[in-house]
Amino acid sequence: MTTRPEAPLPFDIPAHPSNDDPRVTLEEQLGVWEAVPPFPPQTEREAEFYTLRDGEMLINIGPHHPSTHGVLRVVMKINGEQVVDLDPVLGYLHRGVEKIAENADYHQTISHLDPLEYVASLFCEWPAVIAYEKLLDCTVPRRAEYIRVLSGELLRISSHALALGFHALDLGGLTPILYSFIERDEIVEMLAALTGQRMLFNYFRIGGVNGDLNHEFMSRLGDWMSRAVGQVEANMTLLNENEIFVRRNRGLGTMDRETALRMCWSGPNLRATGVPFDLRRAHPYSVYPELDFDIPTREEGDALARFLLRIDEVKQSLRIIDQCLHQMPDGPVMAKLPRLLRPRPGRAFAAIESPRGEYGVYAISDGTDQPFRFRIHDPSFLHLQAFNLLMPGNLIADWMALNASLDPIMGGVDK
Amino acid sequence: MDPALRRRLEGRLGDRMTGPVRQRHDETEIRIGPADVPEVLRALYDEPDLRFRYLADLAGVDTGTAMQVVYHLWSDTTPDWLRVIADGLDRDAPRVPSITFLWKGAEWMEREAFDMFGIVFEGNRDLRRIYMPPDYRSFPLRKDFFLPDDAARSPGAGIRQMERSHSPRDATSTTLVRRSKAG
Amino acid sequence: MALTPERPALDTPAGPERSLVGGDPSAVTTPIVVANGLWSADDPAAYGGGPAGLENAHLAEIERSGAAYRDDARWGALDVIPTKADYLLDLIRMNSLWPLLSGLACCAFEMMSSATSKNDIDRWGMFPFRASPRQADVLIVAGTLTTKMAGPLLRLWEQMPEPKWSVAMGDCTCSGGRYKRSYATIQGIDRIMPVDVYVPGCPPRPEGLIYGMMKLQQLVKARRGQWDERRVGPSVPEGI
Amino acid sequence: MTAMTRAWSRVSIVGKAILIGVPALIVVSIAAVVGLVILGPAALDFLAANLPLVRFVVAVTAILLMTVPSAFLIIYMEMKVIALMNLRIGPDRVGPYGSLLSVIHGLKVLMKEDFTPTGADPIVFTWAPVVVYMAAVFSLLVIPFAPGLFGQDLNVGLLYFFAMGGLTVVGLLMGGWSSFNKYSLLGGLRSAAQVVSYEIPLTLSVVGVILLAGTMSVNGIVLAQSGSVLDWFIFKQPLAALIFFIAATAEANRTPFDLTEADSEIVAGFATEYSGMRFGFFFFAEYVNVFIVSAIFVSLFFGGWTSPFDWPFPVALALDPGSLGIGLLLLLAVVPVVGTLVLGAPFWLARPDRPTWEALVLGFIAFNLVAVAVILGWAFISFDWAIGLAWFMLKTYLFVFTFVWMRGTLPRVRIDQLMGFAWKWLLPAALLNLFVTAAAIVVVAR
Repeated sequence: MTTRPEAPLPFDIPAHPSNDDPRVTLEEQLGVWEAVPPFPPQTEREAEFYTLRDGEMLINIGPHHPSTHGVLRVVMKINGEQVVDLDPVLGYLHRGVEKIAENADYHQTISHLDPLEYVASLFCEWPAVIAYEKLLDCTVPRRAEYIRVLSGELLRISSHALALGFHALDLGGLTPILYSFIERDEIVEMLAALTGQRMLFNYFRIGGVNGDLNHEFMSRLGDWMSRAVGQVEANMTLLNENEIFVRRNRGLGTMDRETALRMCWSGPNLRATGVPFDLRRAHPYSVYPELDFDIPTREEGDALARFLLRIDEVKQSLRIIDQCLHQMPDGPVMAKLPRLLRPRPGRAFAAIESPRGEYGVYAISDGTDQPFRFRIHDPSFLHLQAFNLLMPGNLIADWMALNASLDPIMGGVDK
Repeated sequence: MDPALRRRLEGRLGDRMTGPVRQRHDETEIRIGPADVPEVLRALYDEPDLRFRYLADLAGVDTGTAMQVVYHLWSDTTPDWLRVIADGLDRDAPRVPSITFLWKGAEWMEREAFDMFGIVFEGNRDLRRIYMPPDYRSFPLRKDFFLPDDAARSPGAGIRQMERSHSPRDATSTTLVRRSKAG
Repeated sequence: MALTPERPALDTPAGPERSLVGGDPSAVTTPIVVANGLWSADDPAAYGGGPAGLENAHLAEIERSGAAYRDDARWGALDVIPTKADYLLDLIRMNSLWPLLSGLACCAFEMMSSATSKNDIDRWGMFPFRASPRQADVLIVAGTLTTKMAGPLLRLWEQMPEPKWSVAMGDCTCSGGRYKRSYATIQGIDRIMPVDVYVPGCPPRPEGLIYGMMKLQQLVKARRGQWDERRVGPSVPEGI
Repeated sequence: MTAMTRAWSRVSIVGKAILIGVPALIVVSIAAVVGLVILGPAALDFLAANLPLVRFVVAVTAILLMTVPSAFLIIYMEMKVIALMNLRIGPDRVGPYGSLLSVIHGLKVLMKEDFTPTGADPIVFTWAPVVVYMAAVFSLLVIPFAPGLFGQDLNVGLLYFFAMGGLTVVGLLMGGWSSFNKYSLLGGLRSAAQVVSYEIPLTLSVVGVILLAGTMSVNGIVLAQSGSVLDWFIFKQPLAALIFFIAATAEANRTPFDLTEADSEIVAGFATEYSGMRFGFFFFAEYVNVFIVSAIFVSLFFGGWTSPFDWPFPVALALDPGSLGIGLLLLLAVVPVVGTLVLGAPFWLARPDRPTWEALVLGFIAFNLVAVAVILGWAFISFDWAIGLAWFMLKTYLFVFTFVWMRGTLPRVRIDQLMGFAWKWLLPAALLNLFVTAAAIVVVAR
């Protein structure tokens, strides 16, 4: 029941045993670099995983691999081409953002959040500013809220387009990813016209946004919206009618509703299993109650369902952008706030619906100008641990399809 | 802010709480002892008028004097977030029962809390370091773990420099620890 | 790069064992400044004075000092063979730089974007992003390098066959950038591996990466096959 | 001594080659001249005695030299075509429209460091690329490029071709096994399973063609299709052509069957540990295989070098250069000068500020182009082998383009789908095609 009963806690964790493991030194002399079984194993799960039965071998996918979407490392126990079990190893991109945020000013904290989900940076800033506004009891101008929703939905479209393109790339299709990157480049260019940065826009501020809409952004947006629907449709029909693509994804990694909820899934991956859980409706946080859009769900819960659900979400985001442009009121985009923020001691939690699911921030203020505790909750971190459920029994090539359909961003997983 | 939820919580879990129910904005906060975590969370999960079926977040907190484990739950019966704080863990040997029997997805979040704070979740069958390398010696998010003013000028800049120069043993005395006034 | 320290004394007689640049450690810390031959700024002092100074300043001094020949006068007239052959080979290498498909963090997306339709790095022959380090020429370190990833990255660098080059893309890899204070990152990859070209920016635009790769092309051509021994060490001197 | 070894180690590859090669060349040439003077007549008699041996050696050398530029051409074609499919520009810096970039890639790969990883089996590791490349080159021997233009007209040509195709997998398996890398091992075993199971429908689909042609010599099969377009076997054996095309795609390890080097799954497959020129051999062999597969497909089903239609206006240019006598010399002396001046005039008129020598150089280049075009046209209408070669290359590169097109379009299949498709669909279809063809032959013959 308890883990590592032999080790007194918590201060003397045994040093990494692979240094004095005789097998390791031998293999290093041979020049072999592979998943070395930890010796002795620290937990029951580790001991179970690293004991090989006959016919099985360990293969090490990552941390540098073309289709791991970053620096994810997965140790696979395979029998021939069939994956028996696998053990994801994280932390190759752990940058200590929480600790840095606890040592930074409230305003500086927001800029440190951008590189977490570097595909959808604005969604990392959003929960933080909402939590700080709760701590400060300040109200945001409605125009600022509309601008947040507008830029956020634009970024959601680009993130989903990239996810679909990489899904095709990991299955061996070369072309769709470039078509997705055309969309993504157009969107990030117009957001760069709005925010000043191309990828890590440090745009949201506590109590509003950094700047009002400008002419270049509006002209680029109108130019793009005039042909966005057609382009999205065309890019998607590259894939969702391809027989090879459909046959490789249908029935792969099927997840049911109850298990998905117990695995703390959220976002498109959860909605693809049939649960209509979308924080924009389940726990409204901005002007989303005033907007009219649907929550697409699918019942299959397999990789193909996740793929098709993202296509539906892109169409809904286009609807939301259209409404924002029509309903946006005039007025200021920043609330009146002091330069140096010292909120009252208290705790605040805020969560938003990012392209990958529930992105949350839990902030504790102790009255100083720095957050006392800053906790980041990332959805892909929780999606990744479903590998142990979905993967065994499938082939190695299926892991790439499954990983691409879950669409993790390692910057957010490894904080 | 949902007063009905407050009444329901006090009626159902009044004896377990170690403090009053706090409510602010759209959040409701209760505090319990670490030993009561399984019972309280199972009750919150199963009660037909509570139905907190979705675990939004699991966070460890080091207040400088004690450790806390904070659970955020979501339910379709209330517009509030429910925050359950398991308070008063010993800072030298923090232990709390695991909740992987309710939410299997909490396994990695508990691993993260163990990696960052050294909190031991009894019942988690895979409690390893998840972010830092296995031979890492200290817990970065504790309040007695200090960041260097300029890492470039720190001793032994390069691979794995931080756990050598900034483990709790080498750190300065714990009088410098920021203690939370928020409690 | 603008603040270069005083160059090492080049008039010291070059012994038979002394290689080109790697003689004294101070030479390694001296950045190789490749003048801008692509476009000229209004201020003639900016970017090395525009197309005028196409020659590699640092190596030009070495050639003028007479230490440019690896084996000084042992071959006599036959020196033509290695020198000119390497010059030709460098012209070939310059036009076919296969990057390693190694994205670490945010910059990886701008690296991919530099290979896509809008700004097509395939035009310079840099497109086939090889997945295996055995077949790659350039290691573009795109993204934050953490202490846990440093070992695998060093292994990749050692697995790449010579001649090989490395490009540090992004502030995190140049100097630590916004994670300078972090407990888990390496403040600049030049602490653990040699770097040929630095591309600052957080992240740099794809055009910036392409400009850096064209600078790398100039570097490959300007070195004329005279390669210093690769050493680990900050290329930016202390005090900057 | 150490000084000499150090100096020698400092010379680059080309320097060493020159330092070794030039004296050796001198010695060999002197020896050759002496040998010819002494025993020239005997050697001539020997060569005349066994002409097939001479023909074989010449053919192998010519084909071995021919594969490299064709591989360069196909690589450039793939880079450019896929770039255009991706809405990119593709290589455009090296050479006109980047046409030299593939050559640059090849030379660079030649100059890279080449090493054997620790733990690998050095002998097998070294010979695997050679086996792959030689299998590709030898299987080109039986392909008729034009009437009378083929390496060897074996009466078991098709069997020889399939045997060589089976030899390729041995090389891939050697490379995958000896690399001491799990990705390489998976890639090698994948290629073994894939190629071995696709050999069977590939061979069975051709049996119908063999029955119709009555011979197994590829040249004989092409001759059996000579005539009108309707004699091509694509119209008599459409199902066999389809099966052959699919199976041949798997044979050549091309998308969507490129599981052996699936770079998004197993990093580079069997070639993961290969660097330098050994990787270059694999790289070339892949594209030579594409050319071979297209060539054999054209030869078996699309009439090889036979032209689809008779030349509309039969031109017979009876030009005997010897009849001109001294006029020929005058022609050779005058025509280049006049042509250069005439063709250079427009350049000079276009921009009078252009220096004259530049206009003359441009005119000379233009004249050379015109002369080459004229000579080729003369050969085209005078020699039937030129016509056949032109048609053959046209058809072949049409199918090479098809392979590139598929690579730019299709995703990759899974290994179990691959094997299931081979054994559940292609093999029964091939057998059905064989039975139907045999029955039809019996019925028609009666």
